[in-house]
Amino acid sequence: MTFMAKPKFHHPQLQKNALGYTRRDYEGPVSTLCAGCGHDSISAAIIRAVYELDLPPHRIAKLSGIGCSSKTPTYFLGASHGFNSVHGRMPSVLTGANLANKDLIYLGISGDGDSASIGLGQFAHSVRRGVNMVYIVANNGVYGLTKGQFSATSDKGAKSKRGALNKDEAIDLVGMALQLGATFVGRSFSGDKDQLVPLIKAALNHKGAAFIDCLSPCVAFNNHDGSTKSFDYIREHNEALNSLDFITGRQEITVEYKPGTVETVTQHDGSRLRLRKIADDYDVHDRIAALSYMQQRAAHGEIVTGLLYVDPEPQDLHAHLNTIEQPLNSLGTHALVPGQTALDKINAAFR
Amino acid sequence: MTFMAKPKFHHPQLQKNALGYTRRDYEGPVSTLCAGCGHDSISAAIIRAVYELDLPPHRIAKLSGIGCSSKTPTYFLGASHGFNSVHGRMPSVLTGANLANKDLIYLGISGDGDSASIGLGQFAHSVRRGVNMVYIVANNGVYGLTKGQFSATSDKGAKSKRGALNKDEAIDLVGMALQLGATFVGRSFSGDKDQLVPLIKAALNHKGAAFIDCLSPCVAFNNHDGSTKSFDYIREHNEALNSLDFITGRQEITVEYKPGTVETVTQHDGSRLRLRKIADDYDVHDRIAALSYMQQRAAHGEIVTGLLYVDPEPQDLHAHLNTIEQPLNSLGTHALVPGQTALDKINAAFR
Amino acid sequence: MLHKVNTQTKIQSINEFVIKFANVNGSGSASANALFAKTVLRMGVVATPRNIFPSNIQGLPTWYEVRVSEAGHLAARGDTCDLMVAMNPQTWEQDIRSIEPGGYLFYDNTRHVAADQFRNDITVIGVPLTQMSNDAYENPRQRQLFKNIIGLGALAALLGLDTKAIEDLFTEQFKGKEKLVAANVQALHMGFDWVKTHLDDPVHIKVKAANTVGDRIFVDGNTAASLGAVYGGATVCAWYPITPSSSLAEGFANYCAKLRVDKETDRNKFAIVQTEDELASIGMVIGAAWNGARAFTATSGPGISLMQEFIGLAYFAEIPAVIFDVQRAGPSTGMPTRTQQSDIMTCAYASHGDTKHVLLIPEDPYECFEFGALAFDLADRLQTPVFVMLDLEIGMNERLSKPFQWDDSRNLDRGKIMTEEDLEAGNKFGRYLDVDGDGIPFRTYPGTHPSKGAFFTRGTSKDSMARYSEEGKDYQENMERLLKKHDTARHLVPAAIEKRAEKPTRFGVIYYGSTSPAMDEACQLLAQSGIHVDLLRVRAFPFGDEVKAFIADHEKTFVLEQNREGQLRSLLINELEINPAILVKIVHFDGAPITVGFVTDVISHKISSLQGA
Amino acid sequence: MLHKVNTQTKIQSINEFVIKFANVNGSGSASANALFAKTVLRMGVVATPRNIFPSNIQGLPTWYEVRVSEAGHLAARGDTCDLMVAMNPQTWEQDIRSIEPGGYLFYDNTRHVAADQFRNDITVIGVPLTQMSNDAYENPRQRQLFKNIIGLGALAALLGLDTKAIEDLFTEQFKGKEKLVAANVQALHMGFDWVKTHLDDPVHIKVKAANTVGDRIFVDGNTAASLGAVYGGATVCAWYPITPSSSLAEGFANYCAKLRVDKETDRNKFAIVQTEDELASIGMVIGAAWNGARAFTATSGPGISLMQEFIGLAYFAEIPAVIFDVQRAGPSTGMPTRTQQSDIMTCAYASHGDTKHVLLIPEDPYECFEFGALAFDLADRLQTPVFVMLDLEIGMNERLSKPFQWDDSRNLDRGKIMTEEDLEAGNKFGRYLDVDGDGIPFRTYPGTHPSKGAFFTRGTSKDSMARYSEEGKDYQENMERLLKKHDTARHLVPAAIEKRAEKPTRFGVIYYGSTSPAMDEACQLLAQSGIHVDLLRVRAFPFGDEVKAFIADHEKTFVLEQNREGQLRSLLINELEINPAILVKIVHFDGAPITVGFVTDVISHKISSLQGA
Ligand SMILES: Cc1ncc(C[n+]2csc(CCOP(=O)(O)OP(=O)(O)O)c2C)c(N)n1
Ligand SMILES: Cc1ncc(C[n+]2csc(CCOP(=O)(O)OP(=O)(O)O)c2C)c(N)n1
Ligand code: SF4
Ligand code: SF4
Ligand SMILES: [Mg+2]
Ligand SMILES: [Mg+2]
Repeated sequence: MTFMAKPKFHHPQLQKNALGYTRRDYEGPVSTLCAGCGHDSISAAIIRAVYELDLPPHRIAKLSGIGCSSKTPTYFLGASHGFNSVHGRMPSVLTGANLANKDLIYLGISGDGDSASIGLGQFAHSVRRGVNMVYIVANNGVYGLTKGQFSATSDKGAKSKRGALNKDEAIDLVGMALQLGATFVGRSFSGDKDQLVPLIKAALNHKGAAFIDCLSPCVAFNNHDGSTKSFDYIREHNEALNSLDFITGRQEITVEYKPGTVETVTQHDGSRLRLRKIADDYDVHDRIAALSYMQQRAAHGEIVTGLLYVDPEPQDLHAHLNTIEQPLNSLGTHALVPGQTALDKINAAFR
Repeated sequence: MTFMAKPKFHHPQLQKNALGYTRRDYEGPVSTLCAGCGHDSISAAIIRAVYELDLPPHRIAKLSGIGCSSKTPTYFLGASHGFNSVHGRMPSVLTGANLANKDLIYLGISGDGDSASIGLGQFAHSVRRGVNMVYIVANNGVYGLTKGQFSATSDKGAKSKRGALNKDEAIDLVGMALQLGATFVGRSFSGDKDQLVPLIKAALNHKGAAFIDCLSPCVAFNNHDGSTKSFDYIREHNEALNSLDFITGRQEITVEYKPGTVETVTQHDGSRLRLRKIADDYDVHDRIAALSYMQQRAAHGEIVTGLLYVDPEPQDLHAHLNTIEQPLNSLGTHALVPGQTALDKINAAFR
Repeated sequence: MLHKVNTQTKIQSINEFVIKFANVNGSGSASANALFAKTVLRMGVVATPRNIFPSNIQGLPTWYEVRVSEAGHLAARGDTCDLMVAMNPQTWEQDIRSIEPGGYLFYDNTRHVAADQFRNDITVIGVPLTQMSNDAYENPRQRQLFKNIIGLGALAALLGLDTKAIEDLFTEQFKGKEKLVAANVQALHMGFDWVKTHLDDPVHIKVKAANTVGDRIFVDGNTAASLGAVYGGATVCAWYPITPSSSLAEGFANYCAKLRVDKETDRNKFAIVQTEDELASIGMVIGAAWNGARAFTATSGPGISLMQEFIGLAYFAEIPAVIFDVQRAGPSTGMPTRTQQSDIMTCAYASHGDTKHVLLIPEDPYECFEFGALAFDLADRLQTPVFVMLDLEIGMNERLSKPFQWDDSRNLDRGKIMTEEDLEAGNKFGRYLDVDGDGIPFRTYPGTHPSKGAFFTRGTSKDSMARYSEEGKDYQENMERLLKKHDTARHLVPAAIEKRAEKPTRFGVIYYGSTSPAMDEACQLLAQSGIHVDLLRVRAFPFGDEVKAFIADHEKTFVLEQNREGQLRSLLINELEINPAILVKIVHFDGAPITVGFVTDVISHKISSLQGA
Repeated sequence: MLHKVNTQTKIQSINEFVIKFANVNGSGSASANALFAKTVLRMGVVATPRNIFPSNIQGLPTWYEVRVSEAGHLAARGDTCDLMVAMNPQTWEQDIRSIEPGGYLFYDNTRHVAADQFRNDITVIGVPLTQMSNDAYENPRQRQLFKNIIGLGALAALLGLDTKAIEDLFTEQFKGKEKLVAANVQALHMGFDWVKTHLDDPVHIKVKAANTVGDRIFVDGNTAASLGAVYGGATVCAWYPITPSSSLAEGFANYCAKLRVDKETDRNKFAIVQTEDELASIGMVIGAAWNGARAFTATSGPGISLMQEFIGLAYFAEIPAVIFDVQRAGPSTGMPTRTQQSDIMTCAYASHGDTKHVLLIPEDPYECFEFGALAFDLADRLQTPVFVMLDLEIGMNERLSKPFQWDDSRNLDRGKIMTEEDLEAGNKFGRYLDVDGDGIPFRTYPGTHPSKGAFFTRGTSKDSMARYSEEGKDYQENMERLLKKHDTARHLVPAAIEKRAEKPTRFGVIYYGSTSPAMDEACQLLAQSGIHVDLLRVRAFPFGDEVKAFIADHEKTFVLEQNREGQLRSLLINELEINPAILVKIVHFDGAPITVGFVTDVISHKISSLQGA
């Protein structure tokens, strides 16, 4: 059960990537989460993904809300700037940061309470604006940090640790993201690194609103019988749609697969997503079909995971706003201040 | 074009309904909205629906947020208590009111800015909790009261009066409501009383979260060419799914239809919704299919209207909370205050 | 037709009067009204208009009040006018009531008005505007629009306006649409000629060309502030529509489209997002500012309330954020189209916990521009939220103002930024280290350096190296440094401006923002009646030493404000440790702009009762 | 084994000492710690515990400090303890440092600790807890849990605790699970016997049975407040989890489940909704209260910030709403598990525009219950939001308190409600008419009468008949009536409580809330050293006349609070028009509860410097 272990790597820590960084350069201070918390596995997956993509850690900005999940950015990519903002509002802070400097990679980490309860509006609006980001919800169906209340992703009928039954309809963030126009939508499980790491890599290379709902059991408050977000429950109900290889523009494809079982999606930047399909008839480019497939399977109690939808030619908010190539935060007096001559004309117009 | 007219009735005002009220008893002070505003037609439809259902006006509570749409409760049902709350927060105020007294009928009026922008979270959560209410969004795709900015229901590519193009994905509140578990979902058009009035009547008799997205053109700021919420555009793209007769438990069904063309849905209270189907294969009880039908048609530029989904056996929030029959606001000292004897026991437990 | 209704001595005046247009909103009267004010200005006479409008789009009463004053007074004079242009039957009675004895009523007499609907002590001028317009035009929209222009022509004849100036304005307005110019000129003369033909110069109020306007510009504060934001180097604007602030953000968009589009690529050097609500607006501003862009939002009271949590974050995490608060009458939704200065306390102490914020308080469009730009320098230097406190009165009314000025040698002051070079050079970086003793630490922008200078920003407590800490000592040191920083701010914000009375006096008056023209004029009037007061116009919080000194210098200081509680007075007492007994609260808070009449009366009363005592 | 490390004169004490348990959170130590405190109480000796815990779930340091005091002192004594139970290697150094000279260190010596890790001036008692537990138990969970009980047994032997009392507590705790009782008893004696066998009574601090507890109860303030809400007739609770307030809402749910389920139908006479955020919580409270139910929410600083807009609505639309604010260290997320009194200003003046709110400030669980119930009567009578200001220190720590009391003849006071009968009888109803001259109008519940009494509630301005109005006069009258209402509140809220010094004095101290035990004890200590101060404990805002009188009675009054700004002092100055010079600010704001040591020192210093001057 590797997913239960604290993020300890079996690989030698000091092997260097193309940039000359070791994996340690992508780590952060020791986590203060509970031993076995799913969130730590997500951190580990992020570290691996960024390391393997040869991204310089300081070119990533990590942003989060409040919650155990939102604490995790402290524990990975110690050389990146991070922002632990306020509860439910990471999306707006991330959007603003992105507006200021389009050249960094924006990684937003949130929880199910943070995104589906208090933050639902900001989640929805950041997605529909097409902010270029990777938005990961570490979804445990519970409020970890405040000690075990139901969150809005708790399934109807799920039982709390104290025995209460949830009566409200669950919010399915994947369904929402699909409806709201996210251009990359995936779901995964903190316990399944093989699926999660390439998904994060693909999302990091996606130039639009990429959303990943990552089931991430809370061992302290939501890992009991009757929970639908426990390790056991997820493993039993997980239905992987596809499995993914992420291939950067530089890499060559070596292994060959039988036709039909593999689909290659080429992204704008030349990187490729190679999908080994498990559910044959699933079309990863059909948003509407994806949504109804999700819902049908959910009605049968299945948790569909994998890459659910991708638009290889997304448009992001900067494209909508037609901003210049240069990051806005790098513009100085000369570029920004029109000066007295312009002001004279303006004054004249007011006479 | 009756829908352009101010709410003036051709029927004699003074005809009495079963309760002995005339239609005038359901009216309010004169509207201060723009002449021709779609919202006034919705008010008129509400007046007619409540009158025809023989509901005593004072047993209805009208609640709203802020906006032109949210002003309308002042202009209908003058004998009802009303609450014009704050922007985007009608749903929580309504939920609280409903908790206090389950015996009134709760009519929530909102706008697209009010519900899809600032109020998206409250909209979503009130729906998923199953609050027994009729939630009507007067949807004009624009901020009327603040003079014409895009709202979150403006379609991608829609043109503002000043010529700006909307770049964000539109939020489809009907799609949201379906996903979030609303037990009654309809869409209509302020210009189509024949469709709207029975829909409101059916919603008023529905004992759960009933949502109606009512397209309601803003003649001041969003009725131009290039708008997808203008009178002309809506009329041209309107695809009615079904037409509805609402029959209370008391009434007899007289007219007979050919089998197959009509479906009768009997609600919990004995009232019946008689749907004359236009789209044959549409199943009004299949939430998932409804959602994907909506989206498919929307992708083809069609605005599907009618009763989109109904659960004839809904459960509401009070059922979830297992509250007593009596309204909570009617309980007095005796019912609520346990007294010193109970306190003695409690004190003892703390020693 | 002219009703001569028992006319008393008529008001006689050249270039000193108040005219008020009573209209229905959405009826197209606004542009004719604006033409009136501009014509007077073009004639070299100061004119100050005020819109009084309802919170609705169409069909309710609105007024446009213009103070014409060769002496240069910009304030609302009082509740009355000298000439009422009564075009709205809904408000007829109150409109008639508000005319000064001896004043004038101008109305459309197409519809018959019974004699008992008038007053005996005013001169009534009826002109058949609707009839003329209906006779001349077919199209209902034209009839409506030209009726207003015919009316303007009639007024021009009555008051002696320069029709040439009006015609010039048409030409400028409809540049390239010559037909429209001609049509308007025709309508104008229709009204003008009717008066000349039918009436015998009944109005003894006149506008005469003069030379009191100078190089001043005629602009509203929101537009000025938005231009300030352009000059202040703002690149990110995140806003949510709300009266009376929307035109500030919209103004920014307009200016950016003109001044900030890269010529070569046709792409934008700015990003403006209309957000889903105010929480998102301030969140984006904070995110952008954290990431090194200058960012702002514009809002009004309800937005300020919604932003509270985020404002506390910006304070504690030390993020520059500029917030324009165009104040309106509160609490709650209050009166969205009425003016007030009632967010002072809420902004100064915004958010839970111990906080204190910087406020800039402009008096007019000129300062809206100036402070609008300055706010960004201050926010960057102080790494904290800065509020620019406008109000509806300043923000949404055009008024004369000094022309905008810019020092081309001025650079954006980005404050204490540690760059890649600094880090490379081995400069010690600790995000919350008070290296200079002014409470202001250095910051780095995200992405600066591959291995140095990264830190974690949070709303929780931390040590000086930005590490999470729940240690009481770390917390307290940090909170005390923030106080020191606030004290540093005292020396950076615009100082209060003092105007000494001609004669020595025991009495001072402190005032701010849109109260300024009423106070200035009242001060003159009071001086004329022998009452002298020294004035201090506060322009920022925290208060500089000059404010404390001014109060110490006077036996009593009146604090004049447009809110119920006397909010600035509370701030003064609380922050400067002033004995409340020497600060006399004077408040005006009914949502109308404060008038000269009010200020003069209340100060003379207070002083005479103090002197009596 | 006992390390005898150059022991100085050992601290000797019976029933007066501080013991501190240093643990790792999530390690199951909490229940053994609580048993310790309860045992002392069962022995009739006052014990006051405090949890110092991190904002995390597992693995970080936590402390449990217990003040044992036969004299009855409940306050935190200071930063040191007499006996440290050091079970957390992470904090070993700071834990050792915090022991008083001559004090004691109790630790688990299973793992060897080098001699230089100790101090020379303390007595060190090592007990092989882990080893004993591992020897006795197989299961890792049992090993962990019973280690704590073995430790308790060892302490019992060292301090002379009554093992019978502990055994009774086991029996009560595990009622019906006799096996567990036996197992715990066994573990207890394992520790007890080890000490008796291996050590020769090294600890000279003892607990001896006494009779100082009386009929007092041991309970935390959040639980007490939640019970107050039950007795106050609250039926609707809408809340969003946030430390340190969650246990208040959860307590309400527990009591409702016990006391408010209809016997016959098994259905609930209450509705509790865990909302999606604080905006929804307060929105639901307002909706429910508008509709005639008693409703409340519980939150902390960040929630208060988010509720600002809605609070303004409730103020202006005059809707009763009860808000429990369990304060924590701000600003922003601050220190969520540390205590402070720093939301006083934010709550008193919550929301934009001119507002003023009612605050109740309990000192202990007894008043949490009392004010918790009273808040609902006051909110209904005043038709306005009422805040109950707890803090983490009161809310989340159990402490001794008078037993709860209820007058069974008391009825819920629903305030001025016009009923169907009243309307039928033709009583004139105008929602905002000040019929009684106290500023409080009548209201009707929705659905009251078929044709009378309906009105429209809004956050915009209105006339006294609740009709929308943008008239300055209507607005101003309404705002002035709200001020009158606030003045009426002065007479309804709990009065401040004065304690005169034994000797006449020029000095007063004003304090409130959780500062109370530290102040009380410090007052005794000061008196012993000849320093006399009169005390006034403020229990509510607006302030009654007694507060003004108290200040007037003293040359200087110290205002003692747990925030940086001296927020209550600001309120006093501002609302009572007090000269700041006579109110001396004393603040303690590092997030730890204020201590007797701090209060004694600071007051004696201030007074001696004042007397020197
Ligand atoms: C405005 C506000 N309200 C409430 C809280 C308290 N709070 C902290 S974390 C949290 C829930 C976190 O849940 P989730 O996002 O699911 O994260 P998890 O801990 O489960 O990973 C809450 C309610 C807060 N910090 N701020
Ligand atoms: C907190 C807050 N922000 C902004 C506003 C300003 N405002 C009033 S109505 C409105 C938009 C209304 O749009 P919509 O709900 O679509 O109603 P419509 O006028 O189009 O019917 C806005 C932004 C406000 N009243 N409160
Ligand atoms: S409480 Fe749950 S979510 Fe939080 S750290 Fe522990 S296991 Fe993870
Ligand atoms: S502005 Fe638009 S929405 Fe508002 S009243 Fe006029 S037409 Fe209706
Ligand atoms: Mg969670
Ligand atoms: Mg709208």
